[in-house]
Amino acid sequence: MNKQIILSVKDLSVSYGNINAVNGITFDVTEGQIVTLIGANGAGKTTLLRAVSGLIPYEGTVSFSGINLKGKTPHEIISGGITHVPEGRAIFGTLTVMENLELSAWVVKDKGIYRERLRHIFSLFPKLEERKKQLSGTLSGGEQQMLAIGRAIMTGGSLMLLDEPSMGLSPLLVKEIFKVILDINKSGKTILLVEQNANMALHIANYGYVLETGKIVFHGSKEVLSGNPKIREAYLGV
Amino acid sequence: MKNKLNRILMLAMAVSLVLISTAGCSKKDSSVKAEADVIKIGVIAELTGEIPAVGASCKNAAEMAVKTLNDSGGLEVGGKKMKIKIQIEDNAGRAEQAASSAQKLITQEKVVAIIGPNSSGGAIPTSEITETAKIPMITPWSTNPKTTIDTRLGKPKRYAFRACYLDSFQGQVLALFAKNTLHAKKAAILFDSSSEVLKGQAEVFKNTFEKNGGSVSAYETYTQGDRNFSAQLTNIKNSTPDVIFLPSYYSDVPLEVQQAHRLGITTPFLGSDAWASSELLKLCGKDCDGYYFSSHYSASSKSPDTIKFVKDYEALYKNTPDDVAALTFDAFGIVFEAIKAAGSAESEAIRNAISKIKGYHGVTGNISFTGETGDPVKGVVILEIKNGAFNWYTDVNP
Amino acid sequence: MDLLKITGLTHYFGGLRAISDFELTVNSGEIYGIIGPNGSGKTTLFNLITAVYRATSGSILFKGTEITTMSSDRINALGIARTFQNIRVFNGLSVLDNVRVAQFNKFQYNILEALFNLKSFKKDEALVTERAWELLKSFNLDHRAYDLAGTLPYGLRRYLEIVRALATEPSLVLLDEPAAGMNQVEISKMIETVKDIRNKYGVAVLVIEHQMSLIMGICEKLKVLDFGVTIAGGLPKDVRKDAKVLEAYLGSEVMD
Amino acid sequence: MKVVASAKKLAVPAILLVGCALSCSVSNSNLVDRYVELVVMYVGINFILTLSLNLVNGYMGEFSVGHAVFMAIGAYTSAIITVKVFSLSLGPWIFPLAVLTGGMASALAGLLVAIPSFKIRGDYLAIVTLAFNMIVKSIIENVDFLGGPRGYLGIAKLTSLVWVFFFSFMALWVIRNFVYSNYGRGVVSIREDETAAIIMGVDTKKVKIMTFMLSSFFAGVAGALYAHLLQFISPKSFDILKSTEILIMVYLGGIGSIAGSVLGASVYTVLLELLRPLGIWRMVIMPLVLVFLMIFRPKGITGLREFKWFIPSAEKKIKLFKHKV
Amino acid sequence: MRLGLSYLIQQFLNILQLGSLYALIAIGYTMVYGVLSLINFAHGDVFMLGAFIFFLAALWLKLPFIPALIVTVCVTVCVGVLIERLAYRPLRNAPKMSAVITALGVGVFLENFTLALSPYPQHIPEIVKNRAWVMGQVTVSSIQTIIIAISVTLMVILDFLVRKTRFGMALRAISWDISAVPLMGIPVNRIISQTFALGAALGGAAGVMYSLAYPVIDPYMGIMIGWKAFISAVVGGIGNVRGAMTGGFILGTVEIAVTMFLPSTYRDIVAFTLLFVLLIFRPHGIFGTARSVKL
Repeated sequence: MNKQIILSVKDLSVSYGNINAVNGITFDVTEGQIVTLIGANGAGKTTLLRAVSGLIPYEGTVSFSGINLKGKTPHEIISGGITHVPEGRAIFGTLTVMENLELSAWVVKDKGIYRERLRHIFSLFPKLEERKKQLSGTLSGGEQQMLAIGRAIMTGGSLMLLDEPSMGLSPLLVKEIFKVILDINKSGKTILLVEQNANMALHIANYGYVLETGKIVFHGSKEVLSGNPKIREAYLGV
Repeated sequence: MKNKLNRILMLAMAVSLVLISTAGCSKKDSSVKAEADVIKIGVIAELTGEIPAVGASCKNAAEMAVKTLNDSGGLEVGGKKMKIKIQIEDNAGRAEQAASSAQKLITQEKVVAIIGPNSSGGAIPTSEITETAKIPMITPWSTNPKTTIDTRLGKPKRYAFRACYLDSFQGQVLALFAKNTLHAKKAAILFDSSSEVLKGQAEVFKNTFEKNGGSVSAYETYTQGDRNFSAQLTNIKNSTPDVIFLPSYYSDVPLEVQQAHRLGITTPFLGSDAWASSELLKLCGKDCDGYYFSSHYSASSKSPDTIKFVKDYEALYKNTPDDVAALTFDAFGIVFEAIKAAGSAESEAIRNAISKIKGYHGVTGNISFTGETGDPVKGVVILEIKNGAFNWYTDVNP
Repeated sequence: MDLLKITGLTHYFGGLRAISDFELTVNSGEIYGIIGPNGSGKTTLFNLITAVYRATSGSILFKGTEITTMSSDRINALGIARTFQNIRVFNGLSVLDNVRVAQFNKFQYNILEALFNLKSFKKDEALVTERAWELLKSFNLDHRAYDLAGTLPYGLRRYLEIVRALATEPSLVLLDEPAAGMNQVEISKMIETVKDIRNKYGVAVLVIEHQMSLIMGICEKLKVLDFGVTIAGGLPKDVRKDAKVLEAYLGSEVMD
Repeated sequence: MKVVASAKKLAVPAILLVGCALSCSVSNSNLVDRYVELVVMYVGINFILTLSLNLVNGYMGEFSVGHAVFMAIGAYTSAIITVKVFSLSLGPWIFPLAVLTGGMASALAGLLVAIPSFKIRGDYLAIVTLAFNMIVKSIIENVDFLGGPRGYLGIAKLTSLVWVFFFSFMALWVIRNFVYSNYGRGVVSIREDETAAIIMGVDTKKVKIMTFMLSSFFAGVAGALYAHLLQFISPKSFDILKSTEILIMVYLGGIGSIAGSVLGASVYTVLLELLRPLGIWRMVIMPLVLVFLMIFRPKGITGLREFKWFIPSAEKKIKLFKHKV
Repeated sequence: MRLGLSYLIQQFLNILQLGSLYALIAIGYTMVYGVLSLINFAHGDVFMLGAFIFFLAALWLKLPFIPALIVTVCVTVCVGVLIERLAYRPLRNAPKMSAVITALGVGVFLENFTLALSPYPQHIPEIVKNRAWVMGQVTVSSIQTIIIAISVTLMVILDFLVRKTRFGMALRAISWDISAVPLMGIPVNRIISQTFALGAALGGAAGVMYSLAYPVIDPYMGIMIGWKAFISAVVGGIGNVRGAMTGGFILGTVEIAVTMFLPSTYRDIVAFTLLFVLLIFRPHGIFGTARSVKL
C-alpha cells in the first residue's frame, strides 16, 4: 500500500478571543486510512476540523496533498477534495432530501458523475431513496446522519472529515453508520473521524489521536491506544 | 483604555464647542467689516425634507430678487446705495431645524430680516424666535393663521408677516365659487389629512359650502406619501357628487385625477393654491384640462410686474415660477420697499415700515398691510387649466 | 425527604419523543447522576425541570409544590438553579455582576430606591455584593471579579456558572456536563467542587456527565437514559456492570 | 477619609447646583451666543432621548424603532398642562411639574410596548414599536382637541438652558443608578441571554416593564422640553424620521454606554449644524459620515466602553473591554 | 349601492394592484433578511432609484417600455450589488445593528443624493398608452392590468427560482443555517451578492411599475412605501418569500378595506392596530416559525 500523507497539520492553534480552543496541534493523516481524534466535549476536536476546512482563521499550517490550505476559502478547499460532515449534521431542514443532495453537488459539474454518486448514495442508504421527496427536517436522527454523509459523498473529494457521526444515535444505528464509514473507506476515501464514542472509533480506525483541552496527549495505532490503561479509564469507561 | 475614552470624550466636546463658537465668531467678524455697505437678509427654505420643491422655488426666487436689485445698483438707504446679501439656510422641513436656522441667522449672521420658512411647521417656531429677537420675518407661503398670531396673548405678533392670504379666506372663496359659478349642489372632498394647510382648506370649504345650502357627499382623506387613492376615489364615485374639491399638493393632483379618470369619474375637480405650480401642467398633462383652482397669482397675468418676473425667472431657471417663487419674490419686494421707505436698514424701522405698506404692486397682486396684523389684504385669483396652460379666470378681492 | 419528584414525564418535539415516562426522585443533599449518549434526552430533562420547555405530560414536584406549569424565575426562586452544557454566562457583564444578577430574588429595594440611590438601596447592594465576593472567593474567582465574564478562560467560566447558580441560594443544582472539556486534573478539582456544593452549602446536585470518573467519583445514585427511555438506574457500581448500559453508552466492544 | 466620603456624598447635588447656576448665568448674560445656546439645548434634549433609547436598544438589546412616539406623548401632555394652567396665569413654577407629568404619561404608554415584548422579540418587536408610532401619530392627527395636523399652539417658552441642564443631569444620574442596580444588571442579562437570565431567577417581565417605562419616561421629558423650547408641536415633529434620528444617535455614539449617548447626541447635533454651509449637500454628506463611521467603528464611537465619571464609585474597578454583542 | 358587487370588484382590483406592488418590494426585504438577517433599510430607496432610472431611460434615451424596464433593472441590480459590497460586507462580522444603521445611512444618502440632483418631483411621460375598459360599473385600466400581470409573473418566476433551482436551494440553505453552507462547496459571498442583485432587480421593477401607476416620482417616495413593504415582510414572517407576498396582499387589503368601510382618516390607526394585534397572536408573522435555541 502506498503510504502517502494526505493531510498534514503543523502547529495549529485557534483562539476565540483570549481562549485557546486548539493549542499547537500537529498530526498527519495517511492516505487510505481511518484516523480518529477522540476526546471529551470541548477538547477542541470540532474547532480543529473547522480550521482544516477553512471555516475559521488559525495559526500554523495545514497542507492537503502537498498544497498549503492557508488563506483558502472553504469553497476552494471543498472543491479541492476535502469534505466535511459537520457536528450535529447541519442538514438544511427546509429543503427536501433530494434538494440537500443536489445542493451538495454544487462543485460537481458533470451530470454523469452526479447520477453515479446518487446511485452510490442510494445503494448505501436505501432509506434516503424512499424519502427523497420528504423535507429533511422531518427525518429521524439516524436518517439525518445518513443524509449528512450522503451529502459529503456527493460533494466528492478524497478526504472526508466526520464530526461525531454517532451523536444522538441508538447503538444499532451507530453500528450501521460505522459500517458505512468502513465501506466508504474501503471504496478509497481517507477518513478523519472525530468521536466521543472512543470504543467504536478505535474499533474501526487505523490510528488515533487523543485530544485534551486543545492539545494532543496520546497517539498511536488502535492497538496501542486501546491497550493504554489511562485511556481505557478516561475514555472507554472500563 | 479608560484614559483613552476619557480623552476622546473631552476632545470631542472641546472640539465641537470651539468649532461652533469659532464658526460663529469668524462670521461675526466678517459681518462687522462688511456691515457698512451691505444689508444682510436671511432666508430659511425647505431645501431637503418632505417639500424640497417648495424650498427650491423659494431659493431660486430669493436669489433672483437679490440679483435683480444688486444688478440695478442696490438699494438706496438714506442717500447711500447699499447692496443686499442673502444667507440661505435649510430647515429640512423640520421645526427644530427651522428654529436653529433662525437663531443662527439672527445671532451669527446678523440679518436684519428673515424671509421664510414656507411650511407652517417651521414658520411658527421661527416667528417665536424673531418675536423675541425683534427681527421682522415674512413667510411667503405659510397660510396657518397662528403664524402671525400670538395664541397665548390672543393678539397679533409684532414682527411676523406673511406675503400670502389666509386659508380661511381662500376656502370661503372656493366654496362660493363651487356653489355659485359651478352650480354644484353636492360636493365631495379628498384631502391630505396630515397637512395642516390642506386640512384647514377642506374644513373651511365644507363649512361654507354647507352653510350656503350645499351638501358634502363624501369627505375622504389620505396621508402624505400615499400614491394610491383608488379606494377613496371609488367611494367618491359612489357618492355621485357634482364637484370634487381637491386640496392636494400639485405633486399628488395628477395621480388623483388620473386615477379618478381610470375609475371612470367624470366629475370636475376644483383645486386650491396647493395646485399652483407650473409642474402641475407637466405632471398632469391633459388630465387636468378644464378644472379650476385658486391661486396667489397667475403667471399669465397681464400685469407688467408679473410679466417681467415670469420672463426673468424662466430665463434663469428654465421653468415657470410657481406661487412660492412669486410670493418669495414679493416678500423680498416688501422688505426692499420697507427699507427704502424707512430710509434705514434697522430691524425695528423695517418692521414699522412693512406694517405701513399700502398697495404694493407685487407679482401676486396688490398687497397692503393694515398695521394691526401681519396678514396682508390681497385677493384670490381663480385660474382655469386650458390647453396645457393656466389661464386667468377671475379675481376675488376681499 | 423527597426534594424533587418527577413522575411520568414525557415530552415530544414535533413528532419525536425526546423523553418518555421518566421517573426520578432526588432527596435533599443527594448527588444524583444522569448518564446516557448524546441526544438521549438528558438536557431535555433539565429544560423541562427549569421550564424552558413545557412537558407534554407528567408532573414535577419540588418541595411538594407542583412546578410543571410554573415560570422559570419562580422555579428558581423556589430553589432550583442550573448550569448549561455550552456555558451561558452573561459575557457582557463582569464576573461580579454575573453573581450579583443571580441574586435578583434577594433584593428588597424597589425601583424608586434604586433610581434615586437611597439608603436602602445602598445597604442592599452592599449586602449582595459582599455575598457575591464570599462566593467568588471560595471558588477562587475573586481575582477576576472585575473582568467581563466573556474574557475568562473556559474552565473559569464553568466555575463562574456554578457560582452564579449557587448565588440564587438553591436547594437543588442541576449541573449539565460540568467537566466537559477538562483533563483529569481539572476533573478531580471539579469532583471536589461538586462535593463542596453539597457538603458546604447543603445543596442537592443533579448532574449530567460523560466523564465516567466524575460520575463514578461522586454520584450516590445513577440513572441511564437512552433515546428518552430509562434503561437502568441505581447505585453506580451496579449500573456500570449493566449489560444494557454497556451496550448503549459505552458502545459494544465487539463489532462484526 | 470621612471628609472624602462626605465630599463624595455631596458631589451629585454640588454638580447639579453649580451646573444650574452656571447655565443660569450663561443664559442670562450675553456670554454665549443665543445660537450656540440653542444648539447646546438641542444637544441636551437629544442626549436625554438618546440615553433613554439606549436603555432599550443598547442595554437591553431590543430594537425599538418608534421612540419618537414617547416624545410626542410627553410633549402633548405637558403642553396641554402648561397651556391650560397658564391661561389661568399660575406662573412658570408649574413647568417642572408639567415636564414630569409628561414623562409619566409617556411612561404609561411605555407599558403598551413593554407587555407585547414578553412574547414578541427582535424585528417583530421593532414592527410593534413602529406600528405604535404610526398609530399615535395618526390619532393626534385626528383629534381636534390636540390641534390635528395643524399642531398644538400657544405653548410658552419655558424651556431654558437651566432646565435642559437639570433634566439632562437627572436623566444621566437616574439612568446611571438604574444601570448599576440589580435592575440594570437584569437588563444586560436579558441582552446577553434571556433564557439563562430567567432561569437564574431574573424576573424578566418586571425588568422589561421597568426598562420600557423608564426609557419612555425620559423620552417624554425630552418631548416636554422640546415642546416648550420650540413653542410648537405637530404630529410631523414626531414621525418615523424623528425616531430614525434618535436611533442613529444611539448607534453612532455606541450602545450600552452613557458616554456613547453623550457623544452620539453631541456629535450628531453639532455636525448637523456645522455642515449647514453645504446647503442641500449637507444631507448627502451626513449619511456618508455615518456609514463610514459604522464601517470603521462598528460598535459606535465608544464601542461599549464607559466614561469613568459615569460609573458609580463602588463599581469603578470593572474593567472595560471590547466584546461582541 | 355602496356595497354593490361592482363596487366590491372595483375595490378588489385596487387591492390586487396595491398588494402586488407591496409584495414585490417586500420580497426584496425578506430575501436579504433570509441570507444575512439584516433589515436592508436602503431597499425602499433602491425602489425609488428604479423609478428615477426608468424616468431617465424613458425621457433621455427615449426607450420604449420593455427596454426601459430592462435598463432600469440592470442599473438597480448594479446599485444593489454595490451597496452590499461597499456598505454591508465590511460589517458582515460586526454587531447586526451596526449594519442596520449603515443601511439606514445608505438609504438617507440615496434619497438626498437624488434630491440634490433633482429637487422637483418629476413626471413620467405616458410610455404605455393607458386605456380603460368599462364593464358595467367596473373600470379596468390597461396599466392596472400590466402591473398585476407583470407582478404576478415576477412572483411566479421568483417562487420557481427559490423552490426549484440550485440558487434557490442555496438561498434557503443559507437562511436555514449559514454556517454549514460553505461545507457544500457553495461560495456564500457570491450567493449573497446574487441575492442582493435579485432583490434590487425586483425593487427596480417595482419602481418602474409604481411609476407607471403613479407617474409622479420624487426622491422621498421610497421611505413610506419602504416601511410598508417591510411591514408586509414581517407580517408574512420575515425571511419567507411566500410570506412576503402574502403580507403584501394582506396590507393592501387592510388599507383598502378600511377605506371601504370606515372613514379613510382612520386608515392608519386601524391598519396598524390590526398589525399590532396580529403580532401579539402570531409573534413570528404568518409563515414565520420560532427557531428553538439549543441549550
